[in-house]
Amino acid sequence: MSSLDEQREMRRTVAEFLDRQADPARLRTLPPPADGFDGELWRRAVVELGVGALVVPESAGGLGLTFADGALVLTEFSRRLVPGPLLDTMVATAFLSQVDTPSGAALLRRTALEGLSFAIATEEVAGAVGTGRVTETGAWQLSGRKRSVVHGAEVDVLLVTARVDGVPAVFAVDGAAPGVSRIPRAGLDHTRRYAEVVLDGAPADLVDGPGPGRLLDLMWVALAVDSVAAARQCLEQTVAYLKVRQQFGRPIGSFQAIKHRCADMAVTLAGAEATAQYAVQAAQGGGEELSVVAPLAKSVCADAFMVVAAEAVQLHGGIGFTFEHEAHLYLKHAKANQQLHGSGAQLRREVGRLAGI
Amino acid sequence: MSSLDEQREMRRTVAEFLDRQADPARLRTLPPPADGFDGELWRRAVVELGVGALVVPESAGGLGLTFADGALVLTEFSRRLVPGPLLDTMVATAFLSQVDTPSGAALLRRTALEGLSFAIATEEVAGAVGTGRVTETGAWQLSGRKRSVVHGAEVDVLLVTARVDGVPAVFAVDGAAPGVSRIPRAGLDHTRRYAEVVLDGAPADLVDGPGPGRLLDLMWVALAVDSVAAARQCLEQTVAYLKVRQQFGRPIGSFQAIKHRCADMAVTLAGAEATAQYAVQAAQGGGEELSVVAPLAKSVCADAFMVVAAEAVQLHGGIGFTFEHEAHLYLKHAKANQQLHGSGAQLRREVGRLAGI
Amino acid sequence: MDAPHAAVDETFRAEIRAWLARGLTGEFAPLIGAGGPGREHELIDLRAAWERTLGAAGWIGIGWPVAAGGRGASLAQQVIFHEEYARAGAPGRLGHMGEQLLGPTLLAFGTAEQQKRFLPGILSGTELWCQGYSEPGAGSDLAGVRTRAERSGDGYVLNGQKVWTSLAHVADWCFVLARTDPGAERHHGLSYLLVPMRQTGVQVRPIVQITGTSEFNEVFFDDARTGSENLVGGEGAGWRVAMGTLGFERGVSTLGQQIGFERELNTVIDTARANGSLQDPDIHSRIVQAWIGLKVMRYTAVRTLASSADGVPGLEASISKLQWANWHRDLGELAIDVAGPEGLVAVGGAYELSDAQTLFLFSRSDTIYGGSNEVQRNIIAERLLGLPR
Amino acid sequence: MDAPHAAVDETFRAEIRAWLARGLTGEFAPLIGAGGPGREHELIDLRAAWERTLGAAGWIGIGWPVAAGGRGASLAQQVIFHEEYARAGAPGRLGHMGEQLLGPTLLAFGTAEQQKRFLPGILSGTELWCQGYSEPGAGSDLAGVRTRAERSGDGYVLNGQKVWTSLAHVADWCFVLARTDPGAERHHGLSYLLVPMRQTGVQVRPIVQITGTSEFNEVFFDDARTGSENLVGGEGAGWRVAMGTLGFERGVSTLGQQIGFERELNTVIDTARANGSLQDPDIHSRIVQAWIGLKVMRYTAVRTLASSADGVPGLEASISKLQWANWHRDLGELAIDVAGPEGLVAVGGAYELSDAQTLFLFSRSDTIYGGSNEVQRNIIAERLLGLPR
Repeated sequence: MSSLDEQREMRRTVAEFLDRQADPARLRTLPPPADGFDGELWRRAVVELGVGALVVPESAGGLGLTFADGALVLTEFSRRLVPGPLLDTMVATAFLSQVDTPSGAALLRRTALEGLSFAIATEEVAGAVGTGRVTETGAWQLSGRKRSVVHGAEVDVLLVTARVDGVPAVFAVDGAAPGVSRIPRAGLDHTRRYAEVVLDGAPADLVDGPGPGRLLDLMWVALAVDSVAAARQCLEQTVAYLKVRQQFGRPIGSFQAIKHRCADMAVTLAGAEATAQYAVQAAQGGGEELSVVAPLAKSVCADAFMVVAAEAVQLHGGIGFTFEHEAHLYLKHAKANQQLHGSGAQLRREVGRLAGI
Repeated sequence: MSSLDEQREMRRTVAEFLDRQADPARLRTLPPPADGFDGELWRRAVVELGVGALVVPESAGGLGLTFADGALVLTEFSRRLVPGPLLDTMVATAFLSQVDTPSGAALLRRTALEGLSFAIATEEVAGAVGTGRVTETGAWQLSGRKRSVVHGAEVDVLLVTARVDGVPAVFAVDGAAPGVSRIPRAGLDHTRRYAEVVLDGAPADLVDGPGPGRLLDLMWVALAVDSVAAARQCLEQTVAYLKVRQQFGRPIGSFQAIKHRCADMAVTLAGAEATAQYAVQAAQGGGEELSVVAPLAKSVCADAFMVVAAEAVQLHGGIGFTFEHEAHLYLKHAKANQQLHGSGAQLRREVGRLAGI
Repeated sequence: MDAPHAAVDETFRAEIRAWLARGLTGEFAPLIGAGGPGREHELIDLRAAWERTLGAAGWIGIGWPVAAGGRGASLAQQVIFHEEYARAGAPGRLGHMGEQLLGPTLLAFGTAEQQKRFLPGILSGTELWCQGYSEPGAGSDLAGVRTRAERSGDGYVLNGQKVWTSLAHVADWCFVLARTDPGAERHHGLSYLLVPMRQTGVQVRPIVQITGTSEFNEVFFDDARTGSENLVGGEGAGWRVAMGTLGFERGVSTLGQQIGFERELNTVIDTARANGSLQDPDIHSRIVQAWIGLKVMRYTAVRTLASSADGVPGLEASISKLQWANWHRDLGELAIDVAGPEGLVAVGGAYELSDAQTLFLFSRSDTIYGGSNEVQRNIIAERLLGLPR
Repeated sequence: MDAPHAAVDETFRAEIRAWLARGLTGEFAPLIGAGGPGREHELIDLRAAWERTLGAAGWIGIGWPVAAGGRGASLAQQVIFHEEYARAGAPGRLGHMGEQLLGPTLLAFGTAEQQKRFLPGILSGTELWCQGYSEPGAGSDLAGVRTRAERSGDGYVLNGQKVWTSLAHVADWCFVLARTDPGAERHHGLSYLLVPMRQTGVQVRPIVQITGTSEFNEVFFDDARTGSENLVGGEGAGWRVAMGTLGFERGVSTLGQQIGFERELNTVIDTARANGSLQDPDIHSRIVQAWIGLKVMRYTAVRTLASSADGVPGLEASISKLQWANWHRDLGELAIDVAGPEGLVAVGGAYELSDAQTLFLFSRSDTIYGGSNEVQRNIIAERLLGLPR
């Protein structure tokens, strides 16, 4: 499943499915609490397309896509702002595929079989909160608190970063396990729900391997992909609007000041898209370069998305400021992408540090 | 000399003098080493207009203008980028007017009588370099090194900040005194010359009073005035060019993208001009507020000038990139204004500190 | 170094300050901090009562001539009023459209009868107004107005739609820009009409905005009627009358507005200090920039006030609008960035937002409504700089 | 994760690297770092000799078909050539107008005779070319060309003026866009003519630029002549031929250009570290941003190369131009800010500038020449995004 034809076929299948099932109008009219998490759509996408197991190896029953091919599927979801756990699930399963513990393998098999969904709980840029300790029976227990966990109350499994003797590690926690409290909270961003997750001696599996750094790298790359996909859609929609909408007797898009701003957005986005693509290749390759490219890509792409989404609201004028129009969904999603798992300024400092500056 | 009519009269007299004597074409064709310092023009301005003693009190034989009225005269020089020591001389004499040592009073009288010119040598944001010590005869001697002193080799007197037992103080040093070496250096900015000043036991007069902090405050305010005056001229010249210059069969200034950039410049400059004006009033009032307003004004106004000057080069297209056209003079002067006596980032941190942020 | 205030002005300041301190207690205590941009939906009834209280105490229209029922207060005193009003956290004014826009318009263009009929209701806070300018499909392009007003008997019948009409749901009257000459184009053939809101021909529909709340409305005129005595400035003079309004405010409320901005900025600084983000050099630098930007706006306002005699108020208004709209939008983004990941989560279940979140979202309207940034730039480029169309 | 290179490419890389290491010694050693933007005035004679040496070794036109005298090198190999050329600090090419622009134009639009006459001179480095497009009063508006070429006997007589013509003073020939049909407007009636520079009808005047040095020229045609055999693509086809040239480069030199940028950025970082300004959070942040920006350009170039088969080269060129011109201008400002007050003082007496000063000043031309930022934005908005004119 890596030839160009197969890629295109998979992408087309997903696009057609989403065009049928995830019409933006439908998503905008989902009543609370269905807004922010379309569980029904996710279930269908898992059953019909197997999207939960995109990058789960074929040996574990998954589709065995490369990370790059998985990113193409993610792109189709992201540009429609489909509210669901695909991004975190893809990151989690890509990470677990690089782990060789029995518990990691078991999670992958269950993902392929049962359609497990995941949320990644890190909160800090490159660190970890909470503590892990080994009980007398040799099992791990976690205690601590994670805030702003995306879809944290809805998913099946949480991948949690925690410190063991001061060293950060990754654990898998069953969301329904005792000792796990998940307090759902509405998001500023209508396309995501959040949870505060409180762990109080919650049973956990150590799924370490490449470590929390790699988990964050994959998350950053996925957020970069999500950002440019949504930004591209947002820009295209805005340009389409500017072509038809008239003011002062001419299409707004014929005013040179508007054109130049659109051109600047296109240039910014082109650079971000190339960066996301490069980061996806780096994530797939798994080389050393990823540790610089991943935070770089996340900050560049989320910032580009924010620029495009903010300009989209402005260029739509009054209508872009309404709840009915979708422009605000992109604005809020973009701001969340900037904030989640480390701000742009934090990630840039991380890049500078790695670059020896 | 403070009524509105007298202000206007003085300003008009100066403008007419400069229109006759300081035609920009003449200034641009001054051969080296006259470029960067028009000594002949300065001599005439001193003799005919008394500009060396603008803010020297009438009791010391000066014109006794307020700092605000002096700033109006400076504005006329600045918008024409007249290369000479007016700015530093005005700052120095305003500072000396607040000093009540005999040596300070003597300097003011000599300025009114002989037309002394000054350069301010500080180099650091709010600090001082060099050291002062008292000789056995009770006189002060300075040793140390100052770089990038504006017109440092051409002026009569240097006001130098130096440390005495670790405490910064201001000294006056006769430029021709033994122990003073002045190494002239051409500037990036054609409207200023620079010198490296080496003091090796140079005789000096302590002219402290309000202290080096106040000297810097006055310098910052004067640079703010210089910046907005030059920026206004630069913007007006650019707008005039855009009205006549045709491209694609229309005046460039009719293209909306260009218009909007000019509008943004006008807004930036309007804020900077108001800031400079407020700072001038604060400098005249001499209250506590000056210590915040002065660095704020310098950074805001120099940055606004740089924005306008850079846009002017760009909007002039190829011609703005030539040596013949004056656009580059503004660009280089603007960059110097940003750098002299503390960068924008340094001054903003100073403002933040004073604001308790 | 403050806006120039004489001793008499300080007496005035003490008077309004004391009055507000007394006034904002008891039943009116909940009004502190209520209303204003992004909060216009709050405590409507109480704020209406507050308007009447303000009016009864003579605090509405203080800058109007004494003969017209005002106090003839100086510019300096008007500034002081707005400063103290903001400092006290007094509520967003329901009556500001009448006081700031319609009143001055009637004083300049209205007949004696119109002044007699409408000024007292404004001054007493008993009649509230809204502005009927913007239309769907026209946006910031006022000359694109399509709402028609046709002569019918001794009055006009209006048909059309307005948008972005703040407070339309509470207003008694609307000042409407409508096309009375259907054959004329652009800014010709427009008239300025005063239209009663409480009639069957007028429907108000709230617009749900980016914050999930409603503050702007759509107003539908469907055979709405008004009398010919409610035409201001004569038929076809609508453009001149509406444009004349632009210069009225002369920036007297600007310094008061900035006190509100300062309060918002201080909250951002407090949050940044509390959650540690002030240590982030990027956040620190942006906060200092915001602090400096606010000062620059203050100095600009002080200068505008001092020179308003020879300034061009409309152009100064465009410069001021761009300045504050961009500053406030940037502050909104700074506020949400300071809040960090915590700022991604709503305060309450049903999209109840924190102050930082509301600021981030609502400030996006600042650069759009009341003449978008793009329109302001056109005005500055063409009218101030004289660049060709 | 590099641009995709096969093993055969690495052999190629070793070959050019070794050749350059040998070549840039002895008489050619002073050429290291010479020439290029902002330095085109340096060591002209030695660089001309270097061109002939390059040509003799078969390093000019490596991407051209073997039948045309090239090596038929792959895109990847062309990239490698440019990378290694930049890495070695080899001098700015005097022959790049011929190799990169005229050669491909003749391959696409020239007659067999024209190819036979002109390609060997380019490939051997013995005939140098300059570009006669821009004119005073037209700037970036190529369709505004006014230079006239009139039929006269068996050739054309040219009258008019070109500007911003790099290397005109060393070129043997100029490819000129001239108006052959004086009645036609805009991009109609233009022709693409090859004109010998060494004739009395051609005068070259250097333009002294912001740096005090000269690199661009004005070229005056005053009854200059060329033969009708030097018309490319037929009379009136000038626009099509000139526009066709835009897409030729396909970004093969971009990665090489970025190696030069990286060297400049590293110098800035070294200076910042040495003078302590790297400790300034503002400078630090700008340096990291510049480092990231360079990476983004690199990723963009890698992507463009990988997809150049289906990409639209002209549009990718516009995106790339805006990207690097703005990045480089910002780097120039960063360099001078890092230099601090010391950067205000010239290195030598007669306006001899430091590297940082030259970078600051010369990079101001990047956003102007070769299609200004404004023109690139028009192209992207209209041709890529399809926004209406």
